[in-house]
Amino acid sequence: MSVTPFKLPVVPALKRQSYLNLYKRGVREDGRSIRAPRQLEIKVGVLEKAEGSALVRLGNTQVLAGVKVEATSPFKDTPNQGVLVVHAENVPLASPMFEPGPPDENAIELARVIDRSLREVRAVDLEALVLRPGEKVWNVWVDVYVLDHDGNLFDASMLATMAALLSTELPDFEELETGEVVVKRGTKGRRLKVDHSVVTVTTAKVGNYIIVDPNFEEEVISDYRLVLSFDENLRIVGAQKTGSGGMRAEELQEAIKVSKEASQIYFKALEQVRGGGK
Amino acid sequence: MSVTPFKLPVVPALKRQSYLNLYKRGVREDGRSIRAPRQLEIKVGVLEKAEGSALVRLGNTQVLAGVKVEATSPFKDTPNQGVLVVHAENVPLASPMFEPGPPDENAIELARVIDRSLREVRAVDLEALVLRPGEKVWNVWVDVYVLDHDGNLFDASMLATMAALLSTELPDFEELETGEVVVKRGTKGRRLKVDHSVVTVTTAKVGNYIIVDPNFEEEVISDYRLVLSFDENLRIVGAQKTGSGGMRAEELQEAIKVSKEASQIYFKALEQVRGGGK
Amino acid sequence: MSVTPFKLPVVPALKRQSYLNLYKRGVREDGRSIRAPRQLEIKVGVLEKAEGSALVRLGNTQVLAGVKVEATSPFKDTPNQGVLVVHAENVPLASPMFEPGPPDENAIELARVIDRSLREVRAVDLEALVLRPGEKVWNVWVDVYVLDHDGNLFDASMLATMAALLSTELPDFEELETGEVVVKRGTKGRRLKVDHSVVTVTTAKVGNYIIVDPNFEEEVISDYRLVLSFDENLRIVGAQKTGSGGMRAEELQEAIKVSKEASQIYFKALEQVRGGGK
Amino acid sequence: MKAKVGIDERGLRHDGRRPDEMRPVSMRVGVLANASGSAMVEFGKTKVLAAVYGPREPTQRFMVLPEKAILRVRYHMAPFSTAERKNPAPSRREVELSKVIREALEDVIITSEYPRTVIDVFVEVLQADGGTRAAGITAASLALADAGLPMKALVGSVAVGKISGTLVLDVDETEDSAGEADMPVAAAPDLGLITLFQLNGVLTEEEVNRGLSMALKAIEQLVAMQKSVLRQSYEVVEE
Amino acid sequence: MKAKVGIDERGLRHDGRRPDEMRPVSMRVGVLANASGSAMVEFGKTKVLAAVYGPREPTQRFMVLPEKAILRVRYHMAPFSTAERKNPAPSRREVELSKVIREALEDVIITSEYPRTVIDVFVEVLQADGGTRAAGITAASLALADAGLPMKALVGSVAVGKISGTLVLDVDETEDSAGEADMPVAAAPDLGLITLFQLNGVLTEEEVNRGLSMALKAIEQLVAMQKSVLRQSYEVVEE
Amino acid sequence: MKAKVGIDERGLRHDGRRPDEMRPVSMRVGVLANASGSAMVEFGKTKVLAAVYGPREPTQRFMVLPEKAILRVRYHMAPFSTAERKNPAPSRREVELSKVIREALEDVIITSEYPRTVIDVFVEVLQADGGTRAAGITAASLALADAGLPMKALVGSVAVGKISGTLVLDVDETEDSAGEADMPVAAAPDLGLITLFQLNGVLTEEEVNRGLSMALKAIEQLVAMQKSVLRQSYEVVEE
Repeated sequence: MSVTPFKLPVVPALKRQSYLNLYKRGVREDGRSIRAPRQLEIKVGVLEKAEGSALVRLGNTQVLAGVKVEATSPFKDTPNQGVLVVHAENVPLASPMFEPGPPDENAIELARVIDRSLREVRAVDLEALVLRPGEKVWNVWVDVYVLDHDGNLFDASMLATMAALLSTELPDFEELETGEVVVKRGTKGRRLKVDHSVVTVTTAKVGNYIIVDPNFEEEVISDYRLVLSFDENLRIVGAQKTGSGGMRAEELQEAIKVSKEASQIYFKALEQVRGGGK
Repeated sequence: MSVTPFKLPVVPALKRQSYLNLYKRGVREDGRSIRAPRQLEIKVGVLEKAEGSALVRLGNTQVLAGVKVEATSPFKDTPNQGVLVVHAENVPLASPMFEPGPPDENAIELARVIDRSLREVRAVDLEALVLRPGEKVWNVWVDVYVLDHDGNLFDASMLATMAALLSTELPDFEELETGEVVVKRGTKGRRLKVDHSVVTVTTAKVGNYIIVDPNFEEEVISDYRLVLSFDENLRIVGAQKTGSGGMRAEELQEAIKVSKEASQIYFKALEQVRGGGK
Repeated sequence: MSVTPFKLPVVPALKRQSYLNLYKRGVREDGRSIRAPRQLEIKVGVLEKAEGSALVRLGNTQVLAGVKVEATSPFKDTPNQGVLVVHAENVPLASPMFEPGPPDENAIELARVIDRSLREVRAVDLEALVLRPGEKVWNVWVDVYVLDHDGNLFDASMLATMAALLSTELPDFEELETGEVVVKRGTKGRRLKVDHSVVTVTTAKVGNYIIVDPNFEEEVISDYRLVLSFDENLRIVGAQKTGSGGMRAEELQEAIKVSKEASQIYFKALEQVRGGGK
Repeated sequence: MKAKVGIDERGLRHDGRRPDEMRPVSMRVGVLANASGSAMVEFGKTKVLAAVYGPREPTQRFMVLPEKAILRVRYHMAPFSTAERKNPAPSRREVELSKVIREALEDVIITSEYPRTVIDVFVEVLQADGGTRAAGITAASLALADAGLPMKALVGSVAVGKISGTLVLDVDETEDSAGEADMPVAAAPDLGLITLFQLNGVLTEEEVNRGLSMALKAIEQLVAMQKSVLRQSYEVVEE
Repeated sequence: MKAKVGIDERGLRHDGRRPDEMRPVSMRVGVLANASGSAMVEFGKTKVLAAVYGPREPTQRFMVLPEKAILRVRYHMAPFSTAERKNPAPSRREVELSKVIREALEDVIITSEYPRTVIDVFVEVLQADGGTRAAGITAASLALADAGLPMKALVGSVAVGKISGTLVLDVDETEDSAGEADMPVAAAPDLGLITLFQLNGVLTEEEVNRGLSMALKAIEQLVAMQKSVLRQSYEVVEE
Repeated sequence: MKAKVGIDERGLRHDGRRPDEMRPVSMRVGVLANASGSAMVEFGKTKVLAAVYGPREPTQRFMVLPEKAILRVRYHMAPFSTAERKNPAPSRREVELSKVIREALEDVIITSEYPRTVIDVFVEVLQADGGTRAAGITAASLALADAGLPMKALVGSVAVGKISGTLVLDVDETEDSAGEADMPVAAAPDLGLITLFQLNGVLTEEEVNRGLSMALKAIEQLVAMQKSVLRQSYEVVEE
């Protein structure tokens, strides 16, 4: 069951008002524009033993994504495709609100929005993940690990996912006579084929303003957030309104424009990863 | 662990007394005899996409049963038999007392009593469910879905189960070279072979009276209920006392006679389903 | 998550002092020395239908261990070895502190300490558990069932495990043409090959004393317990400090000496089982 | 396969509908005796039942808010609702849909009238043929109204899809599995507010805006139908 | 196989028993130190241990009744109790049996003496050879008495089966798996009340009545044995 | 394979270390913004992150002690931390390690200053290359200090192994899987107390004592490093 959040911290009315006063002048508490994301830093290859990894800092939000692959049987209806699975966990060290246990609705929504956005645009070439047609394929696991939650987990997690995938090198493997596949851990065979870059841009509606990349307090005082996914051609490859406030049609139109602009910063950062990775 | 129910509604003493006063005159609040079940309505084929389905209304109690089949491997000790599984859920929309989650002891008891009664008398011909001897058989799932609980879930659920089975048409299937079986959903191959009709009749002991087909309030004020299963030859093919009150031997004898009589109404309704189904 | 125990009974200060006064004189409430375990009784073959079984009483502590075997596929990295699994349950009838449900951290720690001690010294000959090399091996399940908890579950459970293994007779089996293995339950083929005897000796630090085989109250007032595993050559084949009090290096040295001595009583009891078993 | 479910030379869909045409819609309220409110909604073969219980005391005492009622929503599929039997344990999809359906309804209920209570909405998919969340939201909104809960507005919902390059309304399962995009929308037309908005698939900005208009127009009709069904039910009660 | 376990020419069963003969029964009380009350009951190779804790405070505060104690019962099989190792997680069968065992005991305990408390009964099957619920109820009733809880009467239990057309008492596992019917009965003879009644299999009305008589007669003997065991245990305590 | 990871003719290990040499150790504190305290510790490729929350109110009201804070510890491995992806559900190993890590820290925290509260310690293994519990305890102790909680002493931890008959310090995964014994130790040198002690494998009494000395000596250095890292962090804060 989904339950109205009843443990969110209360943001004092005065604080809320000071945020709105700043927005009126087009800026945020940290000086950036209401249309700009926070300081972004992407480090790839932060884990030596994972097939791919990336640590993303977006302001104080930190997300680590790790990629592991394993040889598996393909799905019956897609015998000549590998499998991509995105899993997200809100690790309890990331926020006083997170609790140990299986992923809750927020973590599941996060993983599913990322997963859908990658899937629809075929960001990862699944056909290139076949080890033995119809029998053995790579299963690529992306585990999104939120380490420090200061808002906008969607954008940070999508960037971490993309950067980790871009940094992924598939290990060598050996086929036994029995047909079994033994993965040679620690080896670096070839790069994962990533055909498209996808980013999400999250805007929040606070008061009468649409702001880009909300921090945690801004999320709490927002009416709703809108997560829009784009590919490098700026097609919309996914969308998710999250939060219970209602949205006007014209707000959607404005959010699309604002988000397209902001997406350039994210794409640029991913380009650097792609460039630097080889 | 099984726990004394501690959340049952309280039926006022006055209400209880008014029930007993009516019983003394041989009747119930709704005018029927203490020996008669409530108004019964059975609709089959209410779902187009399930292999079989039936909606049963017994007074205000509503139970929906759906049948799904899938190709599976037989059990090792019965290589030439299909599999019949009955599963019941007390969906939370059916009663303020039901909560979301896996089936509780009442739903499990319900499913198991139905399952045993069908199994013992071989109501469904399991030998007719073999697709490839020793390797592939039909698994027939009956899912009992209680939609509105106003007492006597046993009788309503058993009727829904029987009617859904009687309406079941097995789909066509195709055997691949690999030996796998592909079910052609949406096709109608042949009818499920149902050899026997089974009904349960539930009586409740309230005060000094044995009444047939108790509604929810009557269940709450009863000492115990006795669920007796019969086949069309009126053999007793299952029994379950439920509720913590003690039963006298002579009460059992009376209940058997009363239930045999009442079973005729249920059998007649099933006959109509069988007749109309062909 | 592991949580500070917050439901332990409180032992009155007076009681604690009376324990310490006795220790000063080298004795315990029941007259035994601070270095001696309680009265020990081991009965094997207490269950006719299990492949092996033993009931151990250590003072008021009672532990029952049962051995069941089943034919299974070996692990990929050990194709020519059987499998030994130790599982422990703190059955709720054993203590007011135990609750129904899956094993908690204490039961898991108990099983894992026993399992590690057996594994490291190869107490059970796993190579002798192969039915068909690379394909079918015996899986030997030891289920440790704590029936009455008056302290020192480690020593009692390890003794019950060893005695049950020593009493285990593997059933005959039949290989079908399909390659499947059918176990002939109730038959007695040959004895399980147990190459080494392993015991644990648990000491507790109470006040300034190191005492052997604490009862439940002594456990509650202890700073920590130290579980040391020995094989018959008195090599140390496992160790686990349990409880949150700190231990001094010289206490460890003393505990090793004390435990080696006390282990002789346990080994003698196991020798009798081994002797009587044939 | 895509050809089959696309748009034919007459501009019609695989089941004969025009692109902007919904499947036959059926709505009934008060279908369950125990629930505070209930409704059954069908979009073609998709059949969804919704029931409301409450406002009532929470089962867990800490699950309350001092200033308003808490809303709990469960979207659940019956095991027999799908082609292959669905395991009754909640899937990740059901968890996500429960969340977005809750958010689609939350702000139209005047929960401030019932502090420290819980309102439960149970959505059961009895037959799934595409559009189950849309039918579910439409049914839940009806059930809330049937329960007599004070609401700012009614909410209707429908999905817009894209098939062979054409935007189409109310995709069924066949179209959904062959389509290029699926964009479910819920809205309260009387407030001018979109309460659910998702997109699974690839669309241009122009298509998003055009699809949204299609959806909002259809939702207006759905809400009109909701009102008419509720009016009839009140009349029956008053008689 | 059925022939083997049927009734032979002398009218005896596969293990030499007459149709109305129970397996050797053993009962012991006070077998556990921690429990408020405990008992071990054996019907042939079937061995069941029962323990009672309470009346005590509930672990969850809301799980109480203002006018009486709540009874909680767990029937559980040890993993080594069965031919193939049993997974220790509770099966659907164990859930159902916990319920019917609770109901078989609930009304003989005078729970009104302990409002707002919980009485826990744990039934552990150590070896299963048919009749585990019957032995379990018999053990649980003894353990409740051993705990000194006020009871209206003792409860005994036994199952009647039908093998090759003959009604037989106290079926073991071999007979159960080959038989045509299994009818477990629990009763409090001193009250003249049947507290558990189930039938798995096919019987005529006459057979049900005759089987019930067989069971009740045997239960009278079981309860006599319970009383004697409890009397001895009290005497030991008093010495 | 054992030959490869043993001790070579120069007396060095497979990665060139001397038997009593640790891998490069890195410690950082205050690495997370939300947590009350946090630390990242690396032993070679082993990377562990620890965070502390609290003292705070317990989520379940009954989970308190009237005279001191309760400590809750979770040791957890990230799915990508191991060679084969680890299922994120807690394994039996993680349950045991959470317990021994809690016990290794419990008595150095002055919990009596915060009665009726809970202190949470979350240990996340980001990369596992042997010695994760040791690095985890070292990180948790740092995080507790970083949170400003009153502590009697700092705790450091390291494992001693036995490879080809030689005792070696701080075994990595390669050595662990080929070794004869693994003996993790945690201690608070300032108190002269060992707070965690485990042995998996076979050792003589003499080896246990010698190994313990090796571990305690290394732990003294780890604690010195902890103090220096904390001092620097305080200075940064004070500036």
